[in-house]
Amino acid sequence: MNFDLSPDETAFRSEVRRFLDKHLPDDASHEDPDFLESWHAALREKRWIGFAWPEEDGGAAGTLMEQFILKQEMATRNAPPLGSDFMGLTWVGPALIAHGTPEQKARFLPDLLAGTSSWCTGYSEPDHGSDLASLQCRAVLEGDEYRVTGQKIWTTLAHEAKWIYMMVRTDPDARKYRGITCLLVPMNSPGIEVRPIPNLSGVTSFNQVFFDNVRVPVDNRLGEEGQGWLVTMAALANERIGISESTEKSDHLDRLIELARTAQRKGKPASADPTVRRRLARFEARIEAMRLNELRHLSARLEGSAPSSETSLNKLLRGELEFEMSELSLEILGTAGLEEGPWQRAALNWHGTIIGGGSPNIQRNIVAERILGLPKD
Amino acid sequence: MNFDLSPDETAFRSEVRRFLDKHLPDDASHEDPDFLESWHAALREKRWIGFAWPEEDGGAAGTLMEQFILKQEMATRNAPPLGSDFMGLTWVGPALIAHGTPEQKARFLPDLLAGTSSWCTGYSEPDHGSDLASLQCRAVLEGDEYRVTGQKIWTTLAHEAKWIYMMVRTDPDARKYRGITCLLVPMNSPGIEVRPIPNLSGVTSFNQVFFDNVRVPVDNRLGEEGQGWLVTMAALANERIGISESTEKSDHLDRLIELARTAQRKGKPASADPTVRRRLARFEARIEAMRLNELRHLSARLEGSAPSSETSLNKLLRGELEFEMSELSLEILGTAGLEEGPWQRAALNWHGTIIGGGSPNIQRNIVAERILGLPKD
Amino acid sequence: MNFGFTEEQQFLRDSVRKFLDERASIPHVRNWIESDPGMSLEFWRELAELGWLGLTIPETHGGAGLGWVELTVLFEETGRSLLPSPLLSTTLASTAILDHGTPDQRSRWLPSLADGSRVGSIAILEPSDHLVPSALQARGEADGSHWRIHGEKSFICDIDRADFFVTAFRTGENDEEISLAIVDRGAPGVHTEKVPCLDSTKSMGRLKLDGVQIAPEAMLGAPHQAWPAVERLMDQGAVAATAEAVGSAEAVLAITVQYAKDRVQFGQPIGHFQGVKHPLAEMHVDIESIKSLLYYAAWSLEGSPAETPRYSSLAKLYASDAFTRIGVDCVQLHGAVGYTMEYDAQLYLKRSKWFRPMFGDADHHADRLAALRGLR
Amino acid sequence: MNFGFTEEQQFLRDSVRKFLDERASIPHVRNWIESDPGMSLEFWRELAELGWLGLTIPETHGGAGLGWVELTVLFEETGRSLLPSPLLSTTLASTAILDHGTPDQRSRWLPSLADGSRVGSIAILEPSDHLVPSALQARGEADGSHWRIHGEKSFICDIDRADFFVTAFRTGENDEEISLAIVDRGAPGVHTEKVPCLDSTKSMGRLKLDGVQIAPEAMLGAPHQAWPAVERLMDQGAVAATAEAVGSAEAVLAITVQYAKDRVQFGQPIGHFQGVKHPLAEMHVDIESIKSLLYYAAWSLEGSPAETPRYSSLAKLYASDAFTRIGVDCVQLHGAVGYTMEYDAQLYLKRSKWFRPMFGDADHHADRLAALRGLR
Repeated sequence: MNFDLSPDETAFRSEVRRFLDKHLPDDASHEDPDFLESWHAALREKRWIGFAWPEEDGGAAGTLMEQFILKQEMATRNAPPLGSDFMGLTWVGPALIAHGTPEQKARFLPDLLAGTSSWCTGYSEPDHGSDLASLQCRAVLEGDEYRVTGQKIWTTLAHEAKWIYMMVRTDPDARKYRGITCLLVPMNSPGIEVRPIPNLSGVTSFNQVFFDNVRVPVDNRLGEEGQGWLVTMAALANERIGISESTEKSDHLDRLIELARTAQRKGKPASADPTVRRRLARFEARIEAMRLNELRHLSARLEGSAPSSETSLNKLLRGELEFEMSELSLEILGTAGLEEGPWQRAALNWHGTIIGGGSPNIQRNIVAERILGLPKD
Repeated sequence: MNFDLSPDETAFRSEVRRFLDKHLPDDASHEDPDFLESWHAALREKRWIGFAWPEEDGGAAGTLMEQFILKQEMATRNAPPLGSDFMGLTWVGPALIAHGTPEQKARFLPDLLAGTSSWCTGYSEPDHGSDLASLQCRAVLEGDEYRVTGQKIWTTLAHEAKWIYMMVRTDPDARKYRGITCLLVPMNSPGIEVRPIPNLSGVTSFNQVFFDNVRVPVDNRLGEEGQGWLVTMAALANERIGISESTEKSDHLDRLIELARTAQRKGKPASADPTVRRRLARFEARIEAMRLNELRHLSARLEGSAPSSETSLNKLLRGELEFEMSELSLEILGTAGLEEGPWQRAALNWHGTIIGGGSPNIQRNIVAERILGLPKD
Repeated sequence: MNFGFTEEQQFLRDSVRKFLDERASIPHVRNWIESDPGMSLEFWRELAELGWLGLTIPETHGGAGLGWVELTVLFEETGRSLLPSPLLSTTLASTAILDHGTPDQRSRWLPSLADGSRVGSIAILEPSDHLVPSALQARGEADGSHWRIHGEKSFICDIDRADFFVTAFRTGENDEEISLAIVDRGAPGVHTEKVPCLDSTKSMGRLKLDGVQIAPEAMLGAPHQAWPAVERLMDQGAVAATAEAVGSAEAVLAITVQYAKDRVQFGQPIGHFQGVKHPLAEMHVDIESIKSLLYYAAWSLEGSPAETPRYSSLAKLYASDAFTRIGVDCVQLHGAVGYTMEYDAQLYLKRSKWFRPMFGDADHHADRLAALRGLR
Repeated sequence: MNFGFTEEQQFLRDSVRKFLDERASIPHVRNWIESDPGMSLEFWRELAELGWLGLTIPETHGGAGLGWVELTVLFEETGRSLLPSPLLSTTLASTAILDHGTPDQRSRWLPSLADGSRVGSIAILEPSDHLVPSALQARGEADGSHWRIHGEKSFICDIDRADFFVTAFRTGENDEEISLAIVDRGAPGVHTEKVPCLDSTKSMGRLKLDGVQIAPEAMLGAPHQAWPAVERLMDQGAVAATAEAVGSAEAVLAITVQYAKDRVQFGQPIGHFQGVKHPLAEMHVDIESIKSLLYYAAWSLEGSPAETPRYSSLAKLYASDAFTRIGVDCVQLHGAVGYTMEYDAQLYLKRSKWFRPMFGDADHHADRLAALRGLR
């Protein structure tokens, strides 16, 4: 057990810090297009947009530990993401690298790295939210085209994306995960209709996507027919370093502490109330546990262990923290907490972030069944 | 809605108060045999030991509302129970009154009222804790005797009782509740063995009882063969007024508040900490809710509604209160809370009181399935 | 002694429910809150005709002459429908005039409140949000037989709908020298501002008072001595809001129970899983417990006023904690759809956020209960 | 950077575990705690021979010269077995001498602690149970080059087993003028009293000091300046106790998981029901999270001492809350048998009660963390 960085790691951290000093001004705005353009240009030059990708695919072949150091330094400095096409870089790129033909790589990877692509991913379907094995969106091969008919739901950013990476059923008779195939489909294909799903605050990031006899050239199939599940699992296994969640909660805690210090509650600063202080301390314990859980998981991965269900731990911790921290912010605000404002919006909108990774009950099942070996539902 | 007592009810309350003034000295000890003898003698004269029983069976035919008033006044004055044989008066008496032959009533009821009986009840069996329908303790009729063979567990006070009221299976082929029969068996019958089950503090109130070919005269059968379930349900339906639990928790809260006032915690009285005060206030809210839930339930019963699963509500509230209140007492005591003492013993021993009425998960199932109509497990 | 509702009360509940189910179902409510003024004025006039606006106003003043138990029934049902209306505000205003007004004031104000031609609200809290006398900084200066009020009032319900505000202000140097008066919306120096509220079925705002002149006949009760009246008004508000919360909580529980029965996942209705059914069972336990406390608190307002502070605090404390949890859990138990605008659970979640701080949050009432026990 | 255990550390864990499984299984532990002196003296000698008593004592003084990460491994495993022994006490005593003693003091005390011929403990807290300098009222009066201590010390682990006590006492008028000394059990004026403890696998008691004379060579560190040493000792105690708690919590979770797999009710193993499996999953989440905090805190003791106060508090805070809940839930999930003497879950429940207040309870550490953030 040793939390000091090795000389190589220290050198890499210095390189990252120099990069950030140079390309990330203190006053940089994540909404400023000029800044973002120069930020992405600098990253491209470093080949850091596909940081973990092989060099022949345009990446920097960064190790897990380097990824961790890069992400941590970026988080500390509140840097914008490495690229603009989050879904494409996270899901589509790794799947292409593992299973794409040379032609497919040449066709799609450069756009991903250039930041000119915008992908969404189609996994969930109505009535089969968390149960991918039973997906029903159908694709039938006719000549050199698939005809896709069916629906996808909870498709993040589908209303803005140019392409969708989607799982379809090509063999309705095959059991469970067999018979699923992966297709890459332009969102402007005839027969695709996108219906936004506004969330409870009226904001749209989710969509329902309808496919009516959509033609997809067989060249757009990623991997073999019936291997869609394997292709996607390969992308999953190419694990990202999950530092963002604990850093995000840690920032959230800093802001909450600042609120407690400054907001008056019952005639005193909220932080004068030991109930408030102790709740903040308990948040700190769980957030720091999340960060160190991630580190332990990373260490195990560096030692060669397979990705495990331990990531469910932090998802559960995060869910409870989202709820409890947003409640405390509203309690501190008191009656003013029911007027509109940023804390109030956050207190409504966290629900979506929890659902994203599967409901807390699904996470509890994963821990109970896969880790503790308890009987399945 | 009206919480004032009617003139009749007020008159009865005055009668109870006069009785308590006369027969319950302020310094009465529940352990003093002389006091208990005079207390029971006075109750017998009033016919209040079998307060709700019909007059022809030696009772006072008290109404539900009178029972409530009596129990409430007794609880307020911390009176000892109405009789010494709790199990006999609660379970066996009502079952005898509903289903006993004249000979059985004459044989057993006078002893119950005289306080010379001591009964235990045999329902649970190993491996069938909460699932009475599947009980297996077997009774076979041979001539005018049953031969009983099997086991009972969690039999409260079996190591002190003279008689056991027990459910046995007389027809192994009948489904579920049919085929169960009720027997009244002397505990000194040959073939009965009692094995105490010490609890985690080393105290014995539960037992395991083994029956090996125990002979029970057919005259000791209560109700017809195969009607054991009905007999016991009749006793259950003769509902008691459940005032004791909220009164007990209310006393517990008073003592806890006194502890918070007097015990020093981190250099100040524990009650100086708003965290402690607010936890106490939340206990008060739930305890008062329990009391009023009982009253609402009583009101509904007085209006003629059937006994309902609503009693599970207070069992759940009680379980959480037992845990949280005992935890607060130990937290207030601080490190001294790990030395032996009454608060410490209470903090270990409450577990048994929860299990008694079925585990919290069973209670939640009852509420979810019977009241909300959700699917069964 | 009887903890049940009378046949008349049950009839009131049934007829309110039937009317709201027909005329103010959730689709109606969604239409109203998406358009200006966020409610239906036509529906409001119908409520007046049905007599709901004057439920506790004496018959001599055009009301029904009933009590707080009946009001509780009414608010449970309007809460169940999330009805957007100034019913709670105008009821508290009429209660203040009924409890503390002179016969002349009652005759002047109550009939117009009962028939809906006027709407009232209350203006107690200030930006500090603290419910103690010292936190009321709006100040009345004596001006002959009149008072002139300078100050700011916050968190006022139905700011845009009320014709007048029962307003608390300081008239002396000592903390508890508080007075109550009726401030006309149109009086010189009165400035109202609507503030967007997280729960669109409720309307909120603030009031600026710039030397507003108060005539002697607008003063409610004796000057300087209104703090107990303010406390009682907040208790009445806590009872009314808790009644609404009980109805809302029951409604969202019913929606979620139905969803748990209908929604199939992994080959089972999700209500089969204890991870779903047990939280729903706990919600039922909490709602029934809040009802017990609420009904006693409502009865005490007329039947045993000395007990009202304790029981209104017990009810509001329990409900503030529980409804918050119920709102969140019901959205969560719906899975992803719970988070969408389309499903109704989120409307109740927003109401639970509105409810929690109103008329004192959980900590306020917990501290008050501890103080009643002599702990401080 | 590496958050994993080395092969040597893993080997240490495996060998400790194997030895304890064979020689100190729960039936052994039950036998020991039911007889006098509540532990096995023979087993204790074996521990000494295995080198566990001097794990962090330098090799020059007869120890193994390892660090706090190895100690954490050892305590996790003794905690898993609920091993009744003064290992924690004597380790803290040797740590105090190692960290603050002179070369002479080290040479004099450490070898006998490493070989088990002497047992030490620490005596910091007093009846007020408050872990701040002002709460230490035991007072040392200067007596030539000696000190004389008058006072009372409470909540001392292994009072009946220790040959000496590392004792904190006041030597000046200012709050932080605290000194540390080694008080011999047999010295004139020392009175020990054993106090029955709710957890029979632990031994507790108090100490009365009636003018006990302290020679200069018994003083640890410079007089008046020992408060930081006391704080560090309590942090070391918190880390060691949390390591024990992690082992105990894992053990009772494993017992309960097994019970949930074996016990059939209504035709299913009870572990099939989410009402059982979800609490067990939450326990796993908490235990793993405590481990993460604990390992970092243990590493920090030598690797980054400035971070130790924060991380020992984070670990103890989380563990105090979670182990309390785990102890209770595991007994409850067993149903009625969990409540009996016969089943083992209750032994861990009692340990969880012991653990919670030791070396600062949850509120103490939460307040300290808030203070580290500048909140007070």
